[in-house]
Amino acid sequence: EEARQKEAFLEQFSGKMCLKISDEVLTESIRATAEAEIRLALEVKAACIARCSAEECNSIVEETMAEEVAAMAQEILDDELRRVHKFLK
Amino acid sequence: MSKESQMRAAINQKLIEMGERERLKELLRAKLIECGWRDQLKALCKEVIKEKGIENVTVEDLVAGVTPKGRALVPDSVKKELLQRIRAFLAQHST
Amino acid sequence: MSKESQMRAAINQKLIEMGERERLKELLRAKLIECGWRDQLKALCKEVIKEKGIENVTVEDLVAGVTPKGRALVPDSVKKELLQRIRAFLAQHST
Repeated sequence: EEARQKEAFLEQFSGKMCLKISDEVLTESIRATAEAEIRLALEVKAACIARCSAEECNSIVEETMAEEVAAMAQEILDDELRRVHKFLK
Repeated sequence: MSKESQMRAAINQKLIEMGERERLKELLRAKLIECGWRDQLKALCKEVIKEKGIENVTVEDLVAGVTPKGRALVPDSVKKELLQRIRAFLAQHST
Repeated sequence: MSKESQMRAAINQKLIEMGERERLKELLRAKLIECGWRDQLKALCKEVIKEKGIENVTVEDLVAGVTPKGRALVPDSVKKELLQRIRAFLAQHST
């Protein structure tokens, strides 16, 4: 009878211990995974913003430079032509 | 203190002292990676983050959002193996 | 449209809507004068005209001829300052 009781106790104890250990490990693992995934998502977003900012910066430089060069070329050519015409007159 | 409580306390102490409790946790962690549970959990987290947007989700939200599914995804075979290891330890050390 | 393209479009729209893109272009124009880029470019244009002859050069030729050098002559410090302004703007206005 005592052996049977002990066996039943060990059976129950094992089950409870299994649940307890599982619970601890799962709680830790889920939190660690959630934290890591949030960190990763934030890093991905930051990298994406950095790339987009660099692209936007290049685009602003290109656009401004193109406008400046076009205006400057027109202005200089006009000046030069005016100068030539003046000279020819 | 009843005999059962005494036994429980003694086994608990033995599990800790012999480092078996930590080994069991390590075993479970390894099995969760091996069976793909961890990857499934990562995928679940990514889904929730994508759905809510990273700026609208805290660690607490994410933990709460994935815990029920995460727990349900642990394969029975893994739980069974852990239980067997505990039983084997107790059989060996419960005298 | 990829997520990155969407973000790029959103950033662009925010910069335009809030007038920041125009302010950044103004800042850049001022910096290009300040650092001597404009004078260098003018000299380059005059060189090209002199080399090819005024009768053989169009605005398009001139633009095509000086643009690569013009691009190379924009100082890194100016681009860096612009990028910092964009980042600061986005940090201030990100949701």
